[in-house]
Amino acid sequence: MSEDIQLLIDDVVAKALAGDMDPINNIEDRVTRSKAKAALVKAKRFQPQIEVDSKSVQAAEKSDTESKQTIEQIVIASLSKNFSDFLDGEQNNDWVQIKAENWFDIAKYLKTNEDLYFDSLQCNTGVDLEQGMLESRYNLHSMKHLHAIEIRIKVSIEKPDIPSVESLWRVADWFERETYDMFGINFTGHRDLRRILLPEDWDGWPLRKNYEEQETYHGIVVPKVKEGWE
Amino acid sequence: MTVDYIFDFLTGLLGGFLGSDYLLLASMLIPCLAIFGFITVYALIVIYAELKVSSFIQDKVGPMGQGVGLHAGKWGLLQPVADALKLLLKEDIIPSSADRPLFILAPFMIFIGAFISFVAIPFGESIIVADLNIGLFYILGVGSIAVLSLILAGWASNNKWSLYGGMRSAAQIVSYEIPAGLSLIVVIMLAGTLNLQDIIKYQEGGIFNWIIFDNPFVPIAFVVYFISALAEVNRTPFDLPESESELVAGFATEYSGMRYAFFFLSEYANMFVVSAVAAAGFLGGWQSPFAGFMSTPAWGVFWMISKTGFLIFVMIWLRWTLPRLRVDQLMNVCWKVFLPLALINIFGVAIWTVVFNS
Amino acid sequence: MGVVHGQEMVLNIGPQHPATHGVLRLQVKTDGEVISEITPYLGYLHRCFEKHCENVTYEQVIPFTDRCDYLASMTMNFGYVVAVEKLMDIKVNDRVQHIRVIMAELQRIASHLLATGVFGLDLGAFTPFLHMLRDRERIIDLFEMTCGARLLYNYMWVGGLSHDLPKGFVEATLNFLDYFEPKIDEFENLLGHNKIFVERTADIGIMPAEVAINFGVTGPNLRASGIKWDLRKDDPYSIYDKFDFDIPVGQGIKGTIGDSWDRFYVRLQEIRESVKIVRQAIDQLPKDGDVHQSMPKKIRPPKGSIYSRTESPRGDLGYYIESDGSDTPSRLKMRSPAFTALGVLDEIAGGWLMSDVLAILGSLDIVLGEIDR
Amino acid sequence: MKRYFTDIYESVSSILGGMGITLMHLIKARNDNVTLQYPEEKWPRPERNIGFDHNSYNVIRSRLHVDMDDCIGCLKCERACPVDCIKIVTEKAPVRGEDLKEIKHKGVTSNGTRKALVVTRFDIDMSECCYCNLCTYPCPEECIFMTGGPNAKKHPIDYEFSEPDRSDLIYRFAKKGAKEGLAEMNAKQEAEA
Repeated sequence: MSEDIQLLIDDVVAKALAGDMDPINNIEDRVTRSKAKAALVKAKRFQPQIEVDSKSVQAAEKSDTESKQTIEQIVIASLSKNFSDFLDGEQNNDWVQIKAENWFDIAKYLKTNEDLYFDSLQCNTGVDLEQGMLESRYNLHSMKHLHAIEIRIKVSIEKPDIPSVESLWRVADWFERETYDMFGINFTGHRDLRRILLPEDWDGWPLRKNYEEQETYHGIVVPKVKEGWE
Repeated sequence: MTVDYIFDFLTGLLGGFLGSDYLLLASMLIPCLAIFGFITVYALIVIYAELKVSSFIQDKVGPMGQGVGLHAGKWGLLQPVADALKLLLKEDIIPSSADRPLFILAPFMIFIGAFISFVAIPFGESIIVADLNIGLFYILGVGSIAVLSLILAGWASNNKWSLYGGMRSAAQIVSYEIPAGLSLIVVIMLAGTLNLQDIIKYQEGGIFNWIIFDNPFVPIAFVVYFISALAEVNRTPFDLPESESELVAGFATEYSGMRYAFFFLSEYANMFVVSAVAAAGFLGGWQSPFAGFMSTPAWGVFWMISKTGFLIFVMIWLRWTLPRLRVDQLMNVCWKVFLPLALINIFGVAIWTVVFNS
Repeated sequence: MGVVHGQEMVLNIGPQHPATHGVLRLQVKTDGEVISEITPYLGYLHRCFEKHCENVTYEQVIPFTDRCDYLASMTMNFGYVVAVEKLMDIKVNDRVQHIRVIMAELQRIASHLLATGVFGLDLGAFTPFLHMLRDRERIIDLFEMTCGARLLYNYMWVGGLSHDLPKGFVEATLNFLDYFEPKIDEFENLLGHNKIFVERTADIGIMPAEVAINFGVTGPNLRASGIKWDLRKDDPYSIYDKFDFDIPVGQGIKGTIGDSWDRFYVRLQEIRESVKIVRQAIDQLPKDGDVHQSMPKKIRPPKGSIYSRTESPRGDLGYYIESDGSDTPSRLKMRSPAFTALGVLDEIAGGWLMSDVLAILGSLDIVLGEIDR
Repeated sequence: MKRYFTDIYESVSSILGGMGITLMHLIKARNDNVTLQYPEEKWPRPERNIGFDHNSYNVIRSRLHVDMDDCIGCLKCERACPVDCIKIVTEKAPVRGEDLKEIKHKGVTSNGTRKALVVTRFDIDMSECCYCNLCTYPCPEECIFMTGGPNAKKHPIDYEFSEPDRSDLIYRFAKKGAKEGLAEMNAKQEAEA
């Protein structure tokens, strides 16, 4: 880059910082122009940013939530009337952690209860918590009351059994198959628990943190190092 | 007739050198070769027309070659030639589990069906290979050979998609022949003959003497015939046997190269045959639309080809406008709409003729 | 009435088939032309998106989200960016929000154009499809002008955008909209009201509202079943609450509510609504504002998890992000709308004719890249 | 019965309407088309009636290019790449910020940064590149960028970079013989010392 161009860039960046974008856009050469734009971005980063007064916003939100019960509290209160000993460990404001044993009944209650009426299962995902624990998370949503909740169920990696809710929300059919496919969580009572995305004869559960790729698949060597690269 | 002319001509020219058997054979082969040449040239033209018309309808430019080198010529004029060459030079694959003899036979049979129909088509006052006194009936009859070969192709390919295509085409073509035939009966009733030349001669004397303007029922018969003809030649909206988004390529799924080209060619040849029958039966054939004006035999060929060409254009136009029907709807339309309409037309024309024309 | 039952035949539609919109294999049991059972087999396009994401940083995930739904890359970017911004509690300025909305709605138009066009193609109408592609091309030109790429944009970044709008973009977009609006009517007349098309789609593949909810079907497919549910209105993200637009729902004009024709028509109406939104967004577009203003130097979200939903052209696009405080996500799950839409196929398409099944598949508007991820 | 006739009427009218639309397109075929006759007409596309000119493009993603004279070997682009298609190997320069004529190494970048490293290998595998543009932003010297575009005088439009062999798509930007030259120089210095 010659000095003239550097001078030009400095000039247009200064102008642009003053609010006049035209000189930068009028540069003929595209490379120079993009360089000037990049320089402008850098120059702007070092400018003091406008602080968003988020504290007051948060305070306003907080007072709102304090007056009302969160949906998690409502769900727990409603569930404890009908079930005993279903909570698992410490509770959080963002989700409900329950035990795997009577998950199917709880799900049925959540789906059919008039006040809760979680008729839509938005998402089901597995998470590898490491330390030998897997977790299945359900994001429920009610089309009627427009509220949403997250349910988490922890299972050990040795015996990852969770009751299937496939017969309640049919969308769980494929969601659970996918979670099974990726994490090896066994959904008991699922009518058709097969791998969905990977081939039937794939080894291992790919999204577990301790997964290692197989060396060969049907006699094809799985390439791990790029040829002619290292 | 033409065979006789050629025979006489050849006898006069070569009578001293060859026996009359050879000359007869030669005078039969020459029209055959002429028809074959005509079909080939016509297919190239109509493929080009199809490419261009479809492109313009779809806001594309179609085959184009603007530069030098091996492009498709000016405005892509060489594109159909290139297509034909590609099909000719392609490897010919016969699936190992196919029924070999039938698989090979099917494309030839469908082409024969299209080919021999040309024999009875009147291109001009005296330009017809065989002036049969049952010309119309003959064309309808040999047109049905296509069904047989499509079923053969579908069955012999040993492919489920082909089988579907074959079965669909059988049902479709057999059904649609009935309204097509019944609509042509209107023509036969008015002209009083099955001979295509005589039918055309009946329509002499300008556009208003054409059969289509004879009485209010005939235009309906023409539309019924035209749509049924579309179905007979498997054009959209009736291209169910080869519907590419459902059955991959229908009966032609396993065919490639030259054999596929035969299916292709005979589809276009059949288009010409049905359009020519419609032109001869309803639109005055080689008669000029203006009585006594541009009505020499040479102009006759022009009128015949242009009328047929217009109908072919309408077929292409329809193809690039409409979606495809479903199997049961196809049958519904045939049996519940076209067949009653065709029958009503026959009665209507009969009554009209008795009341107004007698 | 006595019914003759033939032998059942098992037929594989796909993985290589003109009507499967990618590499999808449907194993169907047929009795003649009637299809009794459909089993979809997925995974032919599986590219380990979620495993990849655990190994790259947050900004490097964005090019991968492009490649999931390659027909609506902008909205895929948008959904991911919104999720990460929620997780990190970043507020972006108004200009960025407006540009994002303009891009997302243009992308929605492009995606719906292709969806409706391909639906016509599945039914044998070739011309509307190419008319749609022609107009989509112009939208892609606008995107190319903005960010240099035509299909996979990597345009929306966490806290900003990769580029500001180029000079002349606003005029070009307005020109395009002026050109485009009459074309929607033309398209509707050419395909939507064609009697053959109506016969092929009305009353075919009816999806009742309960079935749709139970199967997790979202987006235009759900709205065609008569439920007014759109995240842009019901759970507004970005600045969608600023705009005035309607949510078209299926009304069963040609047949029953929730049939294939309704799904087609809802998409067509949504194109019109998107045009409205783009016009409003361009009107309100703030003149100044740096698109890189609130971009964090290093993206390190705090420990925690979030499930964030946005409205992609195919439905509710959810990102579940679990962060462990490092600069790579510890788990990222994409809840893909086409995945659930395909799940309902067996339920609504069993018992129809072969041609109908492919029509229903076309009306669901699936993208295999997003299903298999 | 009424349904029967309305059906027929609707069919006929809608089909004729559709044919009218297609006929209009057939007649005015050239109005709206966006086709490019590729080998003859090259992008940047000839003027269409969309209403913008090519100068207003922001950036074009055509191919990555590196100005080796400016590269300081900071590895930022290598780290930014989501598909790992950039591979850089650097060696310590004998003297910081000095030109090495033997291997055509420039000591100072055009931004005035004095280089501490010699880049002996800078490979970009364009067959793996996903054109995301992420590598061009962190570069402190702006020496890696996407080329092409209508106004690029320095690099003409070069989006036709197909190669018969996949390995030809690995672009090697480092100066030829840099590694050997540097080793030779070091050996010479050692011998002198």
